[in-house]
Amino acid sequence: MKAAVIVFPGSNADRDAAVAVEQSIGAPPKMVWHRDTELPKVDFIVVPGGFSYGDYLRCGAMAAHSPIMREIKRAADKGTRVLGICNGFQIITEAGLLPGVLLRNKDLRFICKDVYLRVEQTKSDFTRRYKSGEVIRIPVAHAEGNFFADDATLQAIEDKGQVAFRYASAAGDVSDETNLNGSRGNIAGIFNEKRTVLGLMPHPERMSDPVLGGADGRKMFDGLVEALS
Amino acid sequence: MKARVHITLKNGVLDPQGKAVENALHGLGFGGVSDVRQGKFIEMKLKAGDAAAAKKEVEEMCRSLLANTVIENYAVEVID
Amino acid sequence: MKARVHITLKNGVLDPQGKAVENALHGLGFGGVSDVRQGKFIEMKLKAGDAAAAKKEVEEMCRSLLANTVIENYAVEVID
Amino acid sequence: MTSVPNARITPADIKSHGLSEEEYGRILEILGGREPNLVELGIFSVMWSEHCSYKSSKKWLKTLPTKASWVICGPGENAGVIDIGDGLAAIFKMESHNHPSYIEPYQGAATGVGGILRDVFTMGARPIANMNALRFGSPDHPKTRRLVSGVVSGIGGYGNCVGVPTVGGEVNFHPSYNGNILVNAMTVGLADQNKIFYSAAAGAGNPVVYVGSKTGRDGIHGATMASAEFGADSEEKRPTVQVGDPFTEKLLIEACMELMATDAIQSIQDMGAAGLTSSSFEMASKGGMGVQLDLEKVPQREEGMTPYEMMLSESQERMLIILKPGKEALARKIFEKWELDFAVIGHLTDTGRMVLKHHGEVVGDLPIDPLAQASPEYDRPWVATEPLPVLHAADVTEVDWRDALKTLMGCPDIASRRWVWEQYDCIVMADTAQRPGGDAAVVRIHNTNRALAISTDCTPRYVKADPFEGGKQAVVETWRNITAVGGKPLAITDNLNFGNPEKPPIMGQIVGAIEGIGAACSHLNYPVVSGNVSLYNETNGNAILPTPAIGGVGVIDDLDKMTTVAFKAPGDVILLIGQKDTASGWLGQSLYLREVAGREEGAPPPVDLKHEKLIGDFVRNLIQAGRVTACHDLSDGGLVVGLTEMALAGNIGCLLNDPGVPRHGRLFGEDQGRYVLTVKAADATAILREAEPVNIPVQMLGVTGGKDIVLADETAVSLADLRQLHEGWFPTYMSGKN
Ligand SMILES: Nc1ncnc2c1ncn2[C@@H]1O[C@H](COP(=O)(O)OP(=O)(O)O)[C@@H](O)[C@H]1O
Ligand SMILES: [Mg+2]
Repeated sequence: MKAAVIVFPGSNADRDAAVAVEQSIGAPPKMVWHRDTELPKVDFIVVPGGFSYGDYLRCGAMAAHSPIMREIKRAADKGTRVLGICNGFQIITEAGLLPGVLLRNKDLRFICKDVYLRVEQTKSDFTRRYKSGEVIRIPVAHAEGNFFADDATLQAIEDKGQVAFRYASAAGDVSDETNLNGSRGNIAGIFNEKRTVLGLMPHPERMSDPVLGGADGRKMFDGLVEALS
Repeated sequence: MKARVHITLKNGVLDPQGKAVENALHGLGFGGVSDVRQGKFIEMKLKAGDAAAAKKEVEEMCRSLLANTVIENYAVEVID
Repeated sequence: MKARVHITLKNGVLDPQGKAVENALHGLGFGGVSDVRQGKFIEMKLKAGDAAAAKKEVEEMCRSLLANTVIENYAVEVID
Repeated sequence: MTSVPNARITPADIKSHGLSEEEYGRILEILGGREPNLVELGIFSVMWSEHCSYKSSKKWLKTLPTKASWVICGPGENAGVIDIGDGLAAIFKMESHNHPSYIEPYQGAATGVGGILRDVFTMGARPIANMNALRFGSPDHPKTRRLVSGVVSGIGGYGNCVGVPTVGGEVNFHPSYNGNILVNAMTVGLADQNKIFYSAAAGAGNPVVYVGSKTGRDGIHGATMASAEFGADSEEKRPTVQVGDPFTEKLLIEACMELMATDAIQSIQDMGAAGLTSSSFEMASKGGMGVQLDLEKVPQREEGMTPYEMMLSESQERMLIILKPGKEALARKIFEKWELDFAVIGHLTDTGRMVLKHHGEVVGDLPIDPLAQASPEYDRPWVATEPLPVLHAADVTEVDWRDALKTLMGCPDIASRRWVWEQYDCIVMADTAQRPGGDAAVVRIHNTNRALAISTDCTPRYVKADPFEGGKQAVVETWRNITAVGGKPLAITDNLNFGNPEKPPIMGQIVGAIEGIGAACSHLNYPVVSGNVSLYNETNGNAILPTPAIGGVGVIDDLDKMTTVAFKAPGDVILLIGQKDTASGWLGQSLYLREVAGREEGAPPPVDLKHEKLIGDFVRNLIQAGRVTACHDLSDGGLVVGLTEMALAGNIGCLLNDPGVPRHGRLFGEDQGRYVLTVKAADATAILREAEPVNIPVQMLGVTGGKDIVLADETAVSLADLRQLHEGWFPTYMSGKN
C-alpha cells in the first residue's frame, strides 16, 4: 500500500500525519507539494491539518483551489481513499469532496483538548477496526470545526450512513452538553456517499502513540492498511 | 476602478460571531440591540476597462473564492 | 431601526488576510486585482428612538467593542 | 552629507527621541562634532534605548553565571544554546511584549510570540515549544477581562498557526499590574550542534539580503516606547502597533530551514526591535565589518517611505542574511518558492562604517563600533529593600482547613488555567509528552525516547518582599519543576520585568533579584544562557511587582521514567520529602495569608540552596530509578494545595495523617525545597531507610484512595467540590458572571 501526504504552505500537521501513516504502513508516505500538478500513484491520500493559507478568508478556501486539489478530486472519483484531518477536512469540504461547511466554534475560541467520539459507522476502510458505538478518545485543535449543513443535506448524510463520528461523553452519550463546537448533530466527521473519503476535525494522528497519551487513533491507519494492502 | 464586496451569511445559517457580539453588547449595557450579524467586507482595485466588466469579474471572484455559496451571499458594487 | 457598520483597517496597517486573498486571486487568474483589504461588516437592529440617537449609540459600541481603534476605523450608517 | 539640508536637530527632536542632553553630547563626540541628521538621530535613539542597549541593567547582568560544560553559546546572541547530547542543541530565549500587549492585547501578544520564534529559528533551530508567562491586574479591574482574553487569543492565534505547540506557562493577577500587564513569551528550538548559525557578519563584498515580509510604517519607535514609563496620556497617543502575520512566519521558518540546510549562509539575524537598524548594526559590529545599504531596494509595503521610516520600522516577519558569495540565485529560488520577498539591499564593507544610500544619495554615515558597543552604561544609584520581619504562624488567623482549602483552590492565582491553555494547540508536532497542567512541560526530541522538560516561574510577591530571596526562588522553582518530572535541569533564560530604574528603590529590586538569580544559578550549576530586560513598567508612578520571570530547560533521558503529578492508583504511599523538622510552616507572603487572612506581609520563605540541591537530586534519582508513581513540587498554597492538585489530576483522593500543629502552618505554609511523591507501598520503607543516612527528611503523609481529601481526624473535602471550585473560577470569571 502506498500513501501520500499533501503539503500546503501553512500545513503544520503534515509531519504528524506522515509519522502516523509510516507507523502503520511501515514505509514513509510521499510528501506532495500543493503546487504539484501530478499525484504519485497511491492508494491513500492524507490532507493534513494546519492553517493552509493562514486560514485567512475562510479556513481551507484558498487551499481548495491549489493545483493539486484537481488531482485529488480526480483520484477520489476513481476511489482512492482520501482522509482530511482538521484543516484538511475544511479544505476537502471547500473543494466539494464532502458536503457541508465548517463554521467558527460556537464559543468562538480555539479549542485544544482530548474529546470522546462515538463511532457511528464502521463499514468503511477507515473505521473497520472500531466497533459500532465504541467510544474513542482523540484530541481536537481547531477554532472552526462547527459542522453545518442545511436540513436537507443533513438528512441525506444521516440517511446514507455518512456520519463517521459524533462528539460524545465518555459513556457514549451524545447531547448538547457534549457538543464541543456547535456542530449540527454533534458531527465530528463525515464520509462521502461511497465512504471512500473521510473528513474529521479530531486528530487521530496525534493519538497514535502511547507517549502522546493514547493510541485510539492508530486503529484508523491500521484499518486502512489492512483494507488496502 | 474600485470594487466593494459585502459577504453575509444566508438566513438560517447560525452566526456564532454575531451572537457573541450581541451578548457582549448586552453585557456592556447596550440592551436595545438585537439580530446582530457579522459579515465580511472586501475592497479592491481593478484594472478592468468598464464598470460592467469589472462587476462581472468580481462576481466571478466571489463565486470561485471569496464567498462560500453554501452559506454566504455576496453583493458587489463597482465605483469608478 | 437598523444599523450597518463597516470596520476597516487603518491605512498603513498590515492586512495579512487581504494580502493572502490577493495572492490567491492572482493564482486563480484574476491578474488585474490589487490593494485587496478585508474588513468586517456588522448589521444589527436597534430600539433607539431616532436616527441621530441610534447613530450615537452605535458609534459608542464601535469605540467600546466592535472596533479596535488602535488599528481600525469604523463607519456607521443608520437605516430606518 | 546630510540628506535633509538645513534640518537642524532641535532640543525637541532630542527629547522626542528619548535621548538625554548628555547622550546627545556623546553623539556629537562620536560624529566628530558634526550634527547628526534626523535619520542618524533616529538610529542613535533606538540603538541606545533601554530596550536595545540594556544601559541600566548591563552592569548587573554581567555578574550572572553563564558557563557550564554544556553551554555552547551564552548571552549575547539571539538566543542561548546548550548541548543536550546526541549531537543536538537546545536553543531558547524568553522575551517581553508588555507595552504593546497593553495597548492592543491580541496583536501585542501575537507579535511577541512571532518575535521570540524568530530569535530562535534565526540560529538554525526548529522551534519545538512555546511557553508564556503572563501577569494581569486585579480581576476586578475593568480592563482585566479584555486584556486576558485578547492576550490569550493572540498567543494562541500566532502559535497555533505557525504550528509550534504552546506547552506551558504561568498566569498571575495582582493590582500592581493594572496599568502594566506582562506578556513574556519563550521559545525552545532544536538544532544540530554543527548547524548553528550566528549573527557576526564577515567577508567584505558579501551581499546583505533582506527576506520575509515587506516593510511598512509599523511600530516606528516601538523600541523607545518600550523604554518609557506610561503616563496618563499614553492611551490617547495610541502608537502604531504592529500586526502579526503568522502565516508568513510559518513560511519564513520553512524557507530559512531550507536555506540553512544548504551552505549559503554566512550569518543571519532576525529584525526585531528597531528592525533594520539594530539587525544590520549588530551583525556588522559583531564581525567588525562595515555595511552599505541601498535603501530603495528594501521591499516596501507603502509608497513614499523615507529612509528614516525604513531604518526604524518594526514590521514583523523579516530577516537579514549575509550570504556567501555567489549564493544569491540559490537563496532567491527558495524564498520565491515560499512566496516571500527577497532582495539584495547592500553589501558588507571593511570600513567599519554604516553608509546608508537612498537612490544613490548618502542619507546617513555612522561609525559602527562606537554606536553599537559604546552605548551608554549606567551605574544607577540603588537602595536595598528593607528586610521584613518573619511572621509567625501563631500570629496568623487559623480557619477550618476545609474552608481555607476551598478558598485557595478557587482563588485567581491557584485556580486551574485550563481556560487559558485549551486555547493553545499544545500537541501539534506530535511530540508533547506532558501537556499544560503539570509541573514542567515535556516535549519529546523527535524520533528518540528522550525529551526536553521546560518550566517558567516567578513568585513576584516574594521578590517584592525580598528581591534576593525572591530571585533565588524563581530560579529554584523552575529547577524543581523540571526535577519533578524526572528531568535534569540544564540552563535558564530570564525576563527581568521591573519599574523605573531611575528610582533607587526599584534599582535596588533589580540588583537584589539579579544577585539572587546569580546565587541560585551558581549553586545549582544552572547557568543563564539568554534573557531580556523590560524596565519602566510603571503607570503614574505605580510600579509593578518586581517580576524576574525565569524559563528553565532540562533533559529527560528516558521518557518511560517520566513522572506526572497525577495520583496513579489507590493504595500508593504518599511521601513528603524535604520538610525540615523545625518548620511549623512558613505563612509570611503565602497565598493563605493573602487569600484567607487578607494580609500581604512578612518575609518570604527563605531558599536554602544546599538543601534544594540535596533534596532535588535525591528525588530525581528515585524517579530515574523508576520508583516514583507521581511527583509534585510544593509551591503556591503549600502542602495540601499540592496534594489536592495531584488528587484532582488523577481523580483519586487521599487519606492523610494528622499534620500536627499549627495546622494552618503545616498545611498551607510555603516552605521551600519540598516535593510530594507517591510510591508503591512495598517500596516506601526502603526509601525512608535510604534517606536517613544522607540526611534527607522524608515523612509518610498517608495513602492514596477514595474520592476525598481526608485528614486523620476524619474531616474531609470531596474532590468533586474541589474540582468545581478549581475548574470553575476561570471560565466563570471570563464569562463575566462573577
Ligand atoms: N499561560 C499559560 N499557558 C499555558 N499553560 C499555563 C499557563 N499558565 C499556567 N499554565 C500551566 O498550568 C500549570 C500550573 O501552573 P503553575 O501553578 O504556575 O505551576 P507550578 O506551580 O508547578 O509552576 C502548569 O502546567 C503550567 O504550565
Ligand atoms: Mg510545580
